[in-house]
Amino acid sequence: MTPSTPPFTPQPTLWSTEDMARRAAREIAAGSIVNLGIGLPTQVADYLPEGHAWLHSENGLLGIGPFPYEGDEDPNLINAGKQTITVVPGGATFDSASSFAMIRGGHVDLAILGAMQVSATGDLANWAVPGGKVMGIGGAMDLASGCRHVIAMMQHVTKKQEHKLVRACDYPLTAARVVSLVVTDLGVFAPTGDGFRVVELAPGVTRDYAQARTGAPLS
Amino acid sequence: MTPSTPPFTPQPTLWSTEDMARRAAREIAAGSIVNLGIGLPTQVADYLPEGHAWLHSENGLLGIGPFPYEGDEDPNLINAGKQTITVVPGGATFDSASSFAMIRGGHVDLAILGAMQVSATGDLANWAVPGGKVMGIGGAMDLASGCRHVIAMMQHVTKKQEHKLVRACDYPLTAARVVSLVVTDLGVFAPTGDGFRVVELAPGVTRDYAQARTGAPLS
Amino acid sequence: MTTGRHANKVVASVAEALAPIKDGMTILVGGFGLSGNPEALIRGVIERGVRDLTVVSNNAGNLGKGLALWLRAGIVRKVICSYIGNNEDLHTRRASGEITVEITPQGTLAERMRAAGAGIPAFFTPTGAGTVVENGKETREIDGRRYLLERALPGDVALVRARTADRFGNLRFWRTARNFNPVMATAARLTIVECDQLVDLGAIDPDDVHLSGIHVHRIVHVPEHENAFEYRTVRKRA
Amino acid sequence: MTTGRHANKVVASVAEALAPIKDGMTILVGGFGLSGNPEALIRGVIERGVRDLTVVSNNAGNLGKGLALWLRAGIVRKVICSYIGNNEDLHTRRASGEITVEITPQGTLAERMRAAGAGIPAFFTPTGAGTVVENGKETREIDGRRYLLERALPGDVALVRARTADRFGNLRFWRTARNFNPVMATAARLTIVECDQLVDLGAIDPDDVHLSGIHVHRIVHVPEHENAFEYRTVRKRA
Repeated sequence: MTPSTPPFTPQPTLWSTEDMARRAAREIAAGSIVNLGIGLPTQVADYLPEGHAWLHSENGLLGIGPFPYEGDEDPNLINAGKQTITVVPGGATFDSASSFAMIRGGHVDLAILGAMQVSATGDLANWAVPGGKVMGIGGAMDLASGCRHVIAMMQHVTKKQEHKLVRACDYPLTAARVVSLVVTDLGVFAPTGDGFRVVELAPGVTRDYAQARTGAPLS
Repeated sequence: MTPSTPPFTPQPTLWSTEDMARRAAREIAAGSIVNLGIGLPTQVADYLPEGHAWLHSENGLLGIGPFPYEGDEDPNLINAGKQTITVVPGGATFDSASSFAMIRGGHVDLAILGAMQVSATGDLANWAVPGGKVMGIGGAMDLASGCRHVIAMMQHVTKKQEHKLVRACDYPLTAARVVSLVVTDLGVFAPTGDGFRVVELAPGVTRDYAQARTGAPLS
Repeated sequence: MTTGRHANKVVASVAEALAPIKDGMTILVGGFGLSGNPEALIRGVIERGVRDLTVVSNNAGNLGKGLALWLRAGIVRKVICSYIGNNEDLHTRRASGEITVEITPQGTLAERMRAAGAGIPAFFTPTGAGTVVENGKETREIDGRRYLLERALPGDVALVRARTADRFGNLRFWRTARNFNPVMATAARLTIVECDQLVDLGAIDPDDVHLSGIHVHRIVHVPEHENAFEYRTVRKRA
Repeated sequence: MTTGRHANKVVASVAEALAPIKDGMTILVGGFGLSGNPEALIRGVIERGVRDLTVVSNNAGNLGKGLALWLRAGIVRKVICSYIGNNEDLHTRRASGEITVEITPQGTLAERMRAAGAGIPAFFTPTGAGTVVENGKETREIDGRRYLLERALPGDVALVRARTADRFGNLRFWRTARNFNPVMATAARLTIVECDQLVDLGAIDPDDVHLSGIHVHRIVHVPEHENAFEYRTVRKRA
């Protein structure tokens, strides 16, 4: 051992996106209605037992099935991310006004949505970066404010190591006081109003490690 | 001829309800969407050529056909008057919210409604008699205020010879400024704002005869 | 992992389906006149022995049938409807003061429940402008026309009649028996469906579902119905 | 006797169907991404040579297809949509100022058109409360929750894609190609439908109609469509 060698510090094993999707899937009650947002949340479906929950797609379908077998793709059967999908037995199609009536009316039990920032009060920012290209709102605001529960999924910090779990969002809000749980690569956190409660940490992630990467007190 | 015999005065031939229905039917354009109110207006359908217009029933059907043949009655296929009916080819069923969205949204071209009073400004009173038993509103207010045109059908005066075409309704209103034409047993009259324009008179009905039975100036 | 409210909806009996109904609740009951009535659920509520109900229904029964059974059983405190007509059971109890009756234009009744189901707390409507329906309501002129502000009308429970249900509660209705049933199903916290036919998942094509099972919470299969006539109008065969 | 607007709706060509479209109109165009697009009507509007259009569409095209053709043709003055995403044709013209883009939450976009079709001039909604969507809008607290007042969004013309139409314009849609098509059909003064299949009256059971022909004014039969994919996601066969 040379003097220049630093003392051994075990490195935490951060959750992969697969780990995050698997963990988020555990929050889904059997026989519930769930909307999985575009991107990472869509992967949560891979970790749900067949027939476990009913997946809602805001473009007009309840009962999303797996991707079609090659050759069976139908460009007029897609999810909100415009990916080709299938319908499970018991699925139903409807128009956009009815679909968002379901969302706004509180009939969707849970939305799992990608996020840019989540505040200690549960505010969600996931649709626009200040000064960035405007991509639009899509169904994000309706889902965030309308679904009975909202889980946010995101990397714990930005690529520039900026906090994303914060006291107050400085990105434009999607909806205020809606997020009940945040799943990140560091673990699972619940907004408490003045900080975040640590629900679970990824293997080897210490509370100090997580606190250093969180913009509000952990409890 | 004895002195006591009065000079001969020809008696007018007032229109029967069948005459009124036949006359009202002439106001219906080919290929239009029409809602016929409960009671007398329902009879207007008898004078429409097959396929001439699309009859809307606010309980959830567009495309009312004739009464069913004996033995074919279905208690779950009825019009707004709860009479058993049939559906024409090309008819469609829908729920009450959609049905009234059609009415309120101006998609029904014409409503022909029974009336108690019609004012010179086109106000319609057809749902309640002051001091009388409250029967309810049903679809009357939606139809009167939502349909693109409204024709009222009624006897020209009450059984007590009171005026029903009046300057201003003293019965509770169904909707204000909506009636464009009134078909009575004396003829056809159009509200002008300060009176009624005589469009047509039943055989032998003179203008003086009609004026004596009308509570606003005829023109 | 907990179980959500959309698991195992099919129950074995009307009594089990109605177990959550309590005194004083607001119950939305599908049907237009006697068509499309959830007949067994209506009878079951009386057997359950609850009272002081607020009932939302277009007609609240007729000819002593349908919801007239509730009126006669004395379990109704208030009726919100659009039309009384010749429903003498309601006229009598309104006159005696036993039941409060709130009369609403039929389209406004439907739209208030549609709003409740769609997360819309209030909306402007032209229906009733310039009439007694305005009384006590906010009015506003928009683009030169007069409108009333109407509030959403949610229910604690909806009782719904469907022709066909699958085990998730996807529903199909028959002809004009559809009427208020689907919109009421969307407007209640708990929707209980009485279906003529119960089918397996997948038996109804996704495009043929009239109302998604997202709006349904309990299903009871009732094969036999009276389906009473009000006016049996016919024509002679040629 | 005059002829109403529901007689003889089937026209022989896209050009004839689009004849009433004029410069400066507000056009509602069905589709979600590239699914359920009225492809022939979209191309036809360019051939017709109108301009200064306001377009209401969830995405206003993508990948150079669908309504991106209108953007490239320079006939659009304003877009009301919910999502731009990777629609570079829209990003470019928004950045240059050629096109004004009004972004609305998707559910609010749908509900504003539903309101227009249903005779509701304005409604309160929770979507967007506490966000930039509030800017310039009336807000109100109702039963302890904050809401915005949103206005109806009517169109001069709606361009709609249906799977099946009968000669009165009763429509059926296919899977998620339904999306905004039915609600847009209700919200325009003139609704023009492009259908894959045209059938006789009575070929669709009354209970199987998705949208009544009361909302349809012109029908053109277009058997062939591109039906472009955006993301062709598949799984391998076992």
